[in-house]
Amino acid sequence: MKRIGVFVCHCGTNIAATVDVKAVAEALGHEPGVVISQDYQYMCSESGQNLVKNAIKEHNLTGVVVCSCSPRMHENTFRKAAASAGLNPYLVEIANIREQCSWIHKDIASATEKAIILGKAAVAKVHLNSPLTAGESPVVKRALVIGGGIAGIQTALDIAEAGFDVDIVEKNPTIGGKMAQIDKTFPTLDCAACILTPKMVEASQNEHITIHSFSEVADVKGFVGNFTVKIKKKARFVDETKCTGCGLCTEKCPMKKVPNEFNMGLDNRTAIYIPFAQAVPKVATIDPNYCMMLQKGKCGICSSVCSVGAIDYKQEDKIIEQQYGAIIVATGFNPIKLDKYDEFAYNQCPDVVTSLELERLMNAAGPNGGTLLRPSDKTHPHKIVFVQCVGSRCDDSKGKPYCSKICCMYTAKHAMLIREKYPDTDVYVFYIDVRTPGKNFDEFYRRAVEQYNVHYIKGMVGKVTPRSDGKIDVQASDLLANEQLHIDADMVVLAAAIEPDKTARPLATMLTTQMDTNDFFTEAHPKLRPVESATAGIFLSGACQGPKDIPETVAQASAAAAKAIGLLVKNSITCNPCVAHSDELMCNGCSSCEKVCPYGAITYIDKEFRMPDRTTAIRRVASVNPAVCQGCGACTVACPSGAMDLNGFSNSQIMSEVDAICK
Amino acid sequence: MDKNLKEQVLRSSGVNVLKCMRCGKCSGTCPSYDEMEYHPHQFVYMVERGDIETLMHSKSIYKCLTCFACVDRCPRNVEPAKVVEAVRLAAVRQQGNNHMNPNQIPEMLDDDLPQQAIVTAFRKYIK
Amino acid sequence: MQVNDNKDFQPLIVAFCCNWCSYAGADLSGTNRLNYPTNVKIIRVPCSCRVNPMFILRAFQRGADGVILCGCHPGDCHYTSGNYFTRRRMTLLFSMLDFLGIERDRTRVEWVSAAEGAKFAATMNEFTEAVRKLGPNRRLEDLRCRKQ
Amino acid sequence: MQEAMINKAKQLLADGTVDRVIGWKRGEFAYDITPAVFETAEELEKEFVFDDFTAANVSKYLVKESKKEGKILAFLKPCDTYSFNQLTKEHRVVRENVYIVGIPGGPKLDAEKIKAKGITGILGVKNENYTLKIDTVYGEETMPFYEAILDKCATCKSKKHVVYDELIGDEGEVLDSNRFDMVEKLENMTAQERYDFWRGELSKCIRCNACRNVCPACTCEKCVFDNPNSGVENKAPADSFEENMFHIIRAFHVAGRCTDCGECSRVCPQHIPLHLLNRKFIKDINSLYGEYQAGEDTTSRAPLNDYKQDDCETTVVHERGVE
Repeated sequence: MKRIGVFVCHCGTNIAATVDVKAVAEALGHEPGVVISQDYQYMCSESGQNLVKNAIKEHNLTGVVVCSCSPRMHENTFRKAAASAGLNPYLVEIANIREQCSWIHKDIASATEKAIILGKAAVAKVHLNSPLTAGESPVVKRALVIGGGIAGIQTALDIAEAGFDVDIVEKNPTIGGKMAQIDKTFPTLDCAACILTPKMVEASQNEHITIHSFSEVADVKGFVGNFTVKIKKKARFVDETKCTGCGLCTEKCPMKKVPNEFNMGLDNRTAIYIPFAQAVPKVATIDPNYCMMLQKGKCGICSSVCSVGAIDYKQEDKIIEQQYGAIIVATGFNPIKLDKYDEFAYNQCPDVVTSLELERLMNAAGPNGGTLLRPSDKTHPHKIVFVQCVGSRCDDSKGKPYCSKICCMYTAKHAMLIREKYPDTDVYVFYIDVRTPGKNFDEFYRRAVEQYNVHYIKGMVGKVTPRSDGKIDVQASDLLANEQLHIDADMVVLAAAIEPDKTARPLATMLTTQMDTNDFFTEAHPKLRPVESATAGIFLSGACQGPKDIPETVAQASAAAAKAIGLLVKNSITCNPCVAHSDELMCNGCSSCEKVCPYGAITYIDKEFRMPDRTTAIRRVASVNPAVCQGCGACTVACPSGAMDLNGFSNSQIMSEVDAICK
Repeated sequence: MDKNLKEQVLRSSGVNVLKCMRCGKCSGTCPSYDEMEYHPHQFVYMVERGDIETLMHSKSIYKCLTCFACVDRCPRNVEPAKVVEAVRLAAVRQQGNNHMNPNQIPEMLDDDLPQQAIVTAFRKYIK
Repeated sequence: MQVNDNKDFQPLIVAFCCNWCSYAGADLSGTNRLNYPTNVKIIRVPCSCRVNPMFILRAFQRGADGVILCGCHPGDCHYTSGNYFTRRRMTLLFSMLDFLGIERDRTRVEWVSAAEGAKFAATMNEFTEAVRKLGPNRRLEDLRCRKQ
Repeated sequence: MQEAMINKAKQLLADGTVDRVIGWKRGEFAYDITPAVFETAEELEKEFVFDDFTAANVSKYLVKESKKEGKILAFLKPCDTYSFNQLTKEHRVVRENVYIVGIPGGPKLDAEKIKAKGITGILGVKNENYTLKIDTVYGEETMPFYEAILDKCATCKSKKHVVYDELIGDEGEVLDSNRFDMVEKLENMTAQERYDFWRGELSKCIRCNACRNVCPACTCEKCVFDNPNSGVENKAPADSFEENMFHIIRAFHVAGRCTDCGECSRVCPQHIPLHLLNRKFIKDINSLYGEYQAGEDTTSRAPLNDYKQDDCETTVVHERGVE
């Protein structure tokens, strides 16, 4: 039998005015196990707390019930007081007789009766409380950043700056991501490469940063502070440690007809290639789908010209395993495929391009060396039409339901750059709304209109028809003039919606993080915890969480880094002891609990049991990781045998409260 | 403004006009645009405002080819052609107001009037 | 049809409230001094998904006349998905109780956020009144427990 | 059929594919047939039975049997394969240790229905053109075959085997059954009528636990009702509520997992239509969360372990017509 102390607070007159506190203390004093029952004016005051502490020592209490305000107010206060008197803090229960009794009722008799019942329920519960100890789990002082775009690079740099080791896993042969493909950046029009490439170099040279390029995350196990990650280093058939990036192999490679993905397929590269001049790491990679040596076993030119002997046709995928304390997801975005929008003739006409293709067409390192020429006949376009919101803001059946956020601004940028460089070119922008929230953003858009005379027309383009004379007929309605327009354009640029990278969904499953229906990662709280995922130790950086422009991405990347650093500086994490646990003798291993766990805290182990007939049997049983479990209790109801129970809110505790109330 | 009329159009078209984001792609894509006084996007907006009668009295309702280009291309699945069709239907239904009264027939009769015309007139207007 | 409206009957209502939204909402209705009947007794649970159908049946067995379960609004669960499971479980449980001929108005799920003190009080007033009209719970009571 | 099965079993034992066979053998009476494990050809010859009374679902036995050393041959009827699949999904059986031979399903006979005709001393039965010829100690009796079949067979949902290593006979199809008719009939009653109906049925319960012990979804290592920490431990119905609680919770625990094999009602000595509780859950799940057949596959998520953001609210129950 427990030795329980009951302490009834007057809270000045807050409780005492409507609840007869003496009567409550008196009534609860007769409950089984209660050895002392007292009332006091302000239980949370220092002298009130001393009353509790002294009683614990004097009466050797093994349970405490405080009838006072909401546990959300002072549960911690009384738990600390109990702890300082040598009682396990989880042997304290609060009966809420202020917010949920004295403040809502007027009649003293019935309010007192209710307060007594609430007190009895707390006494009944505390009888079944057991001492709980908050566990600690160590933190591995190393972070993993998944994705090497500007978001991943910024996060890695910030974490490295704080002195922690950090690995970047990038699926492409080089880091840099989408920003490396962009020509100029809004709203300042400075060159993207000029601000990005120094960061790439900095990342590669930082002693704390390891870059795993051409690699993918293959498996994630573990939990906050202690993730075990398998990284697949894909075979690039070139020894990274030997290759100097001299580029001789790429010059000599006879297979020159490979679509160049860095230039959006607008020109070709060789089978052995370095994506672009400033690639990091600057190491060649062989594309096995095109390499004649790997396909047919004939050629070997790259190997023979390589002075350092870096070519290795027999290289295979390699799996490395590493421990991390924190993981930052920075998987970024891609423009959507435009196959289903026949009306824009993207697949029919080479002069209908996406905005990202236009970036390459205008880039000095692009296919035309920076001169804007039509892809079809390499002539100078005199009339260019921009179409906004292609695939954005659509009904689910027609495209993406969200606004892609960056298109209004980059289109204004494109229009402006074209008008600046080629004043003889007419530029039309068909828009639904121009959305420019952001510092200096609207001013930027106004400059496109006022200074550069870009024709902004409100109305969506209805149909794009390539004509036999090489012009493109763009049919649209001008909603303000209330007339239908036909523009004979030389080029059409489509602002394709952006979507999360395809690798994000399987990654989310590995990380047991939540995603929304559009495959963007869900933040732990949309307002107050925007860079954390709901899964502890997993942070979100950049466009994997939602469409973002570069400044926002960098801001979020640094915020995610700060959160990760906040975790990495700790030597260990204190866990919430009110977590689920499974009774192995009763567990069926049926996986119901695992299915409802939002945190992936439950795993299964095969355990040997001694049977009553002295044989042993191996059974699959659930095991809860207390460092990951947040204590929601979803598993306890999913469990049919009742093997799964929750510390602090166990089946029998809640049942005893029910019984006490319903008596 | 006739509220019932708006409800009738919404019901018979099955279209939720509030889904429209006013992009004008329907009008941008419409092959009959120049023939129409009110264009597809205006149909949707005017139905939303309840201004059905204006549409009913406009020739525009007969200019729509029902080619469904707007339905196909509307990014938000608003289906403007169905709205046009519904307004057209509303107009047809109101023709009940100009029913012919059998009492008026005798004075309309003259020797030149073919009998068939009387039968047709009844068939057309009596309902 | 209920012939009398059981004016003098004092029903016993058990309310399970999730710690993060509804329990805080209940606290707020206290802070704002919004009245609701003393009939309502609240049990704090970490999340609405902690509530096992057994708790609800047990409450009825031991003489509760109505049981209400309050949680965060769908989409706002502190544990991201708990209340979605609650919703499915309780829909099926309530449907089963209905199938067994138990009065539907004895059970309810209500989503109450931490900011909805007024909604909490209004819900409790309304629910208590609905249960009062039904009269004492006879169909789901363990008579043995009442004898004491 | 019995002959073909014995031969198949002997062959598989002989070539070492399996070490044991789970089938059925006869008890005291002709209709008293229970699952049994055979290890030799002789045992099979002597005791293996498969006839019109062989209704028992052996999949639950495989929870234990499949964890033993070696491989076991199991003869599964279509309905049994659903149970087996569900158990595989829940990691309760070791699929690799079971060699499944799919055998044709029922309809199987209900000895109680024959006895209800006043026919006793049954020695054996023969189905001749859907007339049941019953050999009794008092001579031969007849009754229409379909009047003697088990309720669970009368509302058969599928003749298809969802899992097997080989089949004896042809593969059947998923059927359009009228299994929800009775549930619907009850739903259309008033609350008072429903209450009276269930009180009448459930008050017959003697808490023998046969339903729980036969149910292939009730394979818990320890049932909550036997678990002293669950707060609901009880062994016998001491009052009118406890069997309510037992059956509601049992149905809830198997909701989304019950394959509707009908064993609970078949074995109930008090003839309580327990399967109606399970079917009510199945019907609700189908209508509220989309068609779901437990045991149809081994990968899908059980409806109660799943959710959609736009699921209906609990008020759908309150909004159903008048009580």
